[in-house]
Amino acid sequence: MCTDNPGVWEYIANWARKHSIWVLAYGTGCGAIEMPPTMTSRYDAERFGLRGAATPRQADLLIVSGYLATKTLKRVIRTYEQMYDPKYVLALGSCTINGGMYWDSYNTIKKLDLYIPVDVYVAGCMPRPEAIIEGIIALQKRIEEGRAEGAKKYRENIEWYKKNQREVFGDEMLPDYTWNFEGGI
Amino acid sequence: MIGPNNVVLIPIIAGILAYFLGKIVKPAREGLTLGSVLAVCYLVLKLPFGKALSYSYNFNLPAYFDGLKFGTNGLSSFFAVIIVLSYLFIAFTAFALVKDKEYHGTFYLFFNIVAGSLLGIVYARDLMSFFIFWEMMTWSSYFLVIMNAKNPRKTGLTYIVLNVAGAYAMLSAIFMVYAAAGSFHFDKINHAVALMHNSKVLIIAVLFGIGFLVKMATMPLHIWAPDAYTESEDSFTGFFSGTLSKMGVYGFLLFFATLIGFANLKGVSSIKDTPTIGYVIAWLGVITSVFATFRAIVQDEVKRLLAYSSIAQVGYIVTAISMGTSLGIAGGLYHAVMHTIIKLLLFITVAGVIYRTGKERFSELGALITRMPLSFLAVLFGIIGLAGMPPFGGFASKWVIYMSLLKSHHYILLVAMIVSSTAAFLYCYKLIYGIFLGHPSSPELMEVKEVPAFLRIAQIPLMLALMIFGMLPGLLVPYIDKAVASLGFATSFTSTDIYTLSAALGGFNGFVVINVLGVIFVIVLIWYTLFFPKSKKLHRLDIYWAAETPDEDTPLHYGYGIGAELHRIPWVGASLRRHITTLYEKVAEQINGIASVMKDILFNGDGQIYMLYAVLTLVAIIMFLGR
Amino acid sequence: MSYIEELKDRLEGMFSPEKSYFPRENLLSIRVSNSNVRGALAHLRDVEGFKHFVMLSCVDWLEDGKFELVYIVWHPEKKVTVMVKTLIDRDNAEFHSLHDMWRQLCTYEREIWEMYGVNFIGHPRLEPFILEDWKDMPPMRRDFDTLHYVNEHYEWREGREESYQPREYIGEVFDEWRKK
Amino acid sequence: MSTGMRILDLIAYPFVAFLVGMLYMGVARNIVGRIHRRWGPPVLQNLIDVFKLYRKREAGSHGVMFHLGPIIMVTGVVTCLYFVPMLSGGKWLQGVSFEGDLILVTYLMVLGALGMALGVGQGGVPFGVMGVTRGLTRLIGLEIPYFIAIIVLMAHYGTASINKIIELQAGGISNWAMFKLPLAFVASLFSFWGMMGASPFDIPGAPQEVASGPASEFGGKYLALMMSSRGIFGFLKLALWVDLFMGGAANLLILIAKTFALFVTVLFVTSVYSRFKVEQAVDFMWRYPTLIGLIALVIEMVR
Repeated sequence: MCTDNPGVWEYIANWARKHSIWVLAYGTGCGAIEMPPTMTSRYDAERFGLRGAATPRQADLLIVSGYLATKTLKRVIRTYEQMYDPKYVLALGSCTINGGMYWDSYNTIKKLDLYIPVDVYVAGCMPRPEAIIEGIIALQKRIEEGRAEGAKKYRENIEWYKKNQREVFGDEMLPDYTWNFEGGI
Repeated sequence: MIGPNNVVLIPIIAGILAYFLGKIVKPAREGLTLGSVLAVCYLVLKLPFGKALSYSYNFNLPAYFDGLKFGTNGLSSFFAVIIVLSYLFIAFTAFALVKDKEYHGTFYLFFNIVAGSLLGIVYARDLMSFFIFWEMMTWSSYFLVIMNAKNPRKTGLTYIVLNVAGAYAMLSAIFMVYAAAGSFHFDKINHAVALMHNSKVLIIAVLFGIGFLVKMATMPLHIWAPDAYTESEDSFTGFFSGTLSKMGVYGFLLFFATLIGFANLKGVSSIKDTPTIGYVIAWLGVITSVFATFRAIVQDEVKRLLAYSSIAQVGYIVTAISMGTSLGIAGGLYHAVMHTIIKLLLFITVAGVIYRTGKERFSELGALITRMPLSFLAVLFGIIGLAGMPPFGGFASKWVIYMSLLKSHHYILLVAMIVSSTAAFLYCYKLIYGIFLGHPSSPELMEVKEVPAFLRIAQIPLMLALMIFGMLPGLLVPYIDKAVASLGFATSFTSTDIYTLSAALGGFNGFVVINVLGVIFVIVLIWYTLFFPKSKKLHRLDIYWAAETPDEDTPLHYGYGIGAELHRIPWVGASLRRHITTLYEKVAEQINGIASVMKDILFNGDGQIYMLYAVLTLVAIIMFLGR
Repeated sequence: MSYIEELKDRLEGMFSPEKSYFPRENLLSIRVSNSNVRGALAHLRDVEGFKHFVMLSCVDWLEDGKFELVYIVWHPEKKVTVMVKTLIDRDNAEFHSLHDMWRQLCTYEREIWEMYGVNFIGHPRLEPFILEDWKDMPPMRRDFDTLHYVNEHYEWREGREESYQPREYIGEVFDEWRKK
Repeated sequence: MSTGMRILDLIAYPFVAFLVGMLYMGVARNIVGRIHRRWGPPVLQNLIDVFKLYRKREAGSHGVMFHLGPIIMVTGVVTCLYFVPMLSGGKWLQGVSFEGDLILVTYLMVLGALGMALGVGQGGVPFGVMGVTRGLTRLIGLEIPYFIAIIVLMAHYGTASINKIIELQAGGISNWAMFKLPLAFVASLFSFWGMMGASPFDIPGAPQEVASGPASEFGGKYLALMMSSRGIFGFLKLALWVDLFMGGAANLLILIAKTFALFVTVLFVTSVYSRFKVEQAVDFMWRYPTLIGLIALVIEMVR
């Protein structure tokens, strides 16, 4: 099971990833309340293989639900960096797209994809569970086609992302041990 | 030929010499100790195992006293081997840890004397020398306890009071036996006891029992043990908990199995083909192990946890041997060996850790695995044995004890024993986590070095021994059989080769177990290492912390938290809140009150009343002499 | 004459409020001088029995150069709310802390200090509470230009340029409300 | 049977357990979904999850013990599996069960958990250690009814070897221990319920309280190994109970039928409960199941 060979293994792996997405629902804003109906009996997202993950280490999909203050953005970035490749991000609500109703708020970021790579945006204020499931299906399509490579993108353009993060955080940056590693076991 | 009588003298003389020569040249103490250790090891291991020999000092004595008799048989050789080997390992530990303490000289003096007196106890063949060496052990270990104690007055007092009380209970029993048998010699006693009246047998048994239960720290006579084990000199504690407590086992077996004889005790009264007193003592042992286990879990001091755990483990031995069945005694002996090995290993390692870090609480230690990997491995082996888990030796001994209880139909006892042996996992995990895993409680823990070389010399053979006894559980069987035979029991193991251990209801093959484990482990490890991407080396603080960023002084070590749930479990919490010493204190208060009242009545300073006492005493004496 | 009107008379007699009216029924708003705030609140709590402290809020009257601190207390039995207001100076704004009367005032005052820069004298811990490493002026002051701050700190997404000014829409409503 | 077939048999042993166990877990998720009036995931869902986890491109390690923890876990579980005969009578799928006995199996069941606990300890997440502590505390409660039950079994059949116990139950349903010793079976069923980690005894890995407890810092390949060993362990326990109380199984179909029956009964009971606190769990286990077990024990003693 060597991982650095594309082809049939990778194809099967993408199929498996598509059908088993473990969700880390990061309840930053009003979108957090849309998660329970999405997962439970009414809209049963588990039939697509979705499942709640307890910690970033186990999660594949980070759902950023709603506006991000600079304070919560820090947590989101640390969480995202603690997840393991392959990892996807699904951003809910117009707040994560362009600030939404917090368009001129002094501590709410306007574009999430400046700070972490986002796979799927779900517009709306707030998107209903149907919309979230729609977004998840779109994500599944991307995974199947092998285009959901956010982790690779983040690794390659790390300087650019760190520059944008530094513009927001100033000199209170996160410690760097979550993203640059040396050695291994 | 050099017999036991001389072997006993070697460490004692070596100790006394060491004390005085050491005043001139300090290393002489280590040198003499090493010499006596090696000599004793050579001589004891050279003695034929399990062959009954006897020697005696026949200097001219009054007629009623027929010499100090020494000798050996299966049981004596069994325990003598335990003693000399732990003497060896503890001596090595002491070389490393005691060298720059101010009580250097006295330590080696009393340490050697203790070793000698232990040998004297197991080789004694008459009650007089047995008692002499017993007292010697008690007193010299007393000095080793108070030598380094934080609270020497309380610790030493409880220790000495309880042990001396036990010893004098023994002494009175000895005189009762002498009055009946007319001799101190072991061979003459058995017949005399057989002829005795039941009540007298019972009294003797109870008195002897008290003496040995104190040494085995069985409830309710255990209160000296936690303090004494915790506060005695670190390098000696292993000997204390591993070997001195086994003297209680030896004495118990000697007196109850050969001198008094379980047959005679059954004659008094018996439950389910077990002597009633044995049954009661068995329950005492189980209760001890259960409560000591629960108490061990909630401790914060490392050595105190180990102290309570050894009380619990010796509780198993008490239960097993007091059944009076062949398999039970075999299990007790097996567990005695295993417990000695495990406790030596753990106490030596912990002594090294305390010596290196200077901290002795779980809440102050942590994350030492990167600094002292060998000690981590030692403690890992130790706890696998302590929890009685395959594939190591601890499992075999526990297995024999379970089988003995199943065979003699003491199911409720077995269930109670399961409670404590299941709860033991908790303190085992607390021991290894609190010291070696998790996060360092203070930054300077990350600079400590591995334990000294002498300790490593002691650790490695002990770990190997645990592994070998786990792989070849049948290895000890012939020796145990010899020891049991010398107590007049038939062998009870049905296994023939050294790979398997099988008795009453079943059996298992330790060799297969450890091989299956090893093979699967290696296969999985290879598969895992070759066919998967290397994992990233994560930073210590790169953990899931609810998306927060912990910094260096965030309290992340959970060392003391383990076992906090126990206080909330209704029955266990209640047992943890109460302590038996409070009961003793209440009793003492009452006695104080009564005594003061009596004093006011009797000694009221009136001369005539005193005269009356004198006259009454005189009359009483005359009446008794008159008969 | 209902309880709340008696209360209004009593308070006017005792604390001589500059302004007192009923914004709605069962809600009494009095504005007292700085020195009378503690007295008024203590009277309401201990004598009248307004046990429950609802909240402390702050209004920025930029045009008058004043901050208005609003202490809201509630009477659990009578179901009556009283707003005790006081005006403090806007530049070097400071007021004495009342955290000894209701312990939850610690949090409220800390927040007001962080958001408006009102310095509460005698407060145990005035330290950053909601904002992390905030360096600009207190953001809830009305002269803090959020749009300017956003323009220089954040990047707009294309398509958001023709954003309207909310002031134009709520403007006249705002003005006539201020006249009241 | 030839040596080659024997080796093949031994190699196949854990994989059979893995596949069946994983399928059972998938079925369990689906059934729970139906109970919630949902569709629920497909039956193969857990196998897909494990495969996905094995194919994660990254994993992080906190040190050697962290790396070895899951390996020791799967080692202990598979070793334990080898001492539990899946099939009885024939030659196939018996592992090395004739080399060990019931007490050995009982202790081997804990070995994997211990290795896991060491890994968690070096992971350094307090949540993980809390989970381990909860698990070990819960164990104090669970083991008592279980041990009472097996003591009753060993006392009744006069042997500790699992194979002999199966043989002695041969000959018709009426000889099964679950009908001969019903009280012991009920008592053991309670601790089986707890050992399956089903609610209300899913205390150690509570996601809402301690962030999935021991597993909290493990991801990627480590989590995959943990999930596999969990599947094997689940089937191990089912097979053990079938051996001890339901007369073993002659061939694979009977085995699957019996284990599935046991599994579904426990599942239906558990899928409607909420979670105990750990002290409540221990207290519960020490009250009613222990009482039932002791009654069975006393009956056995007076018999």
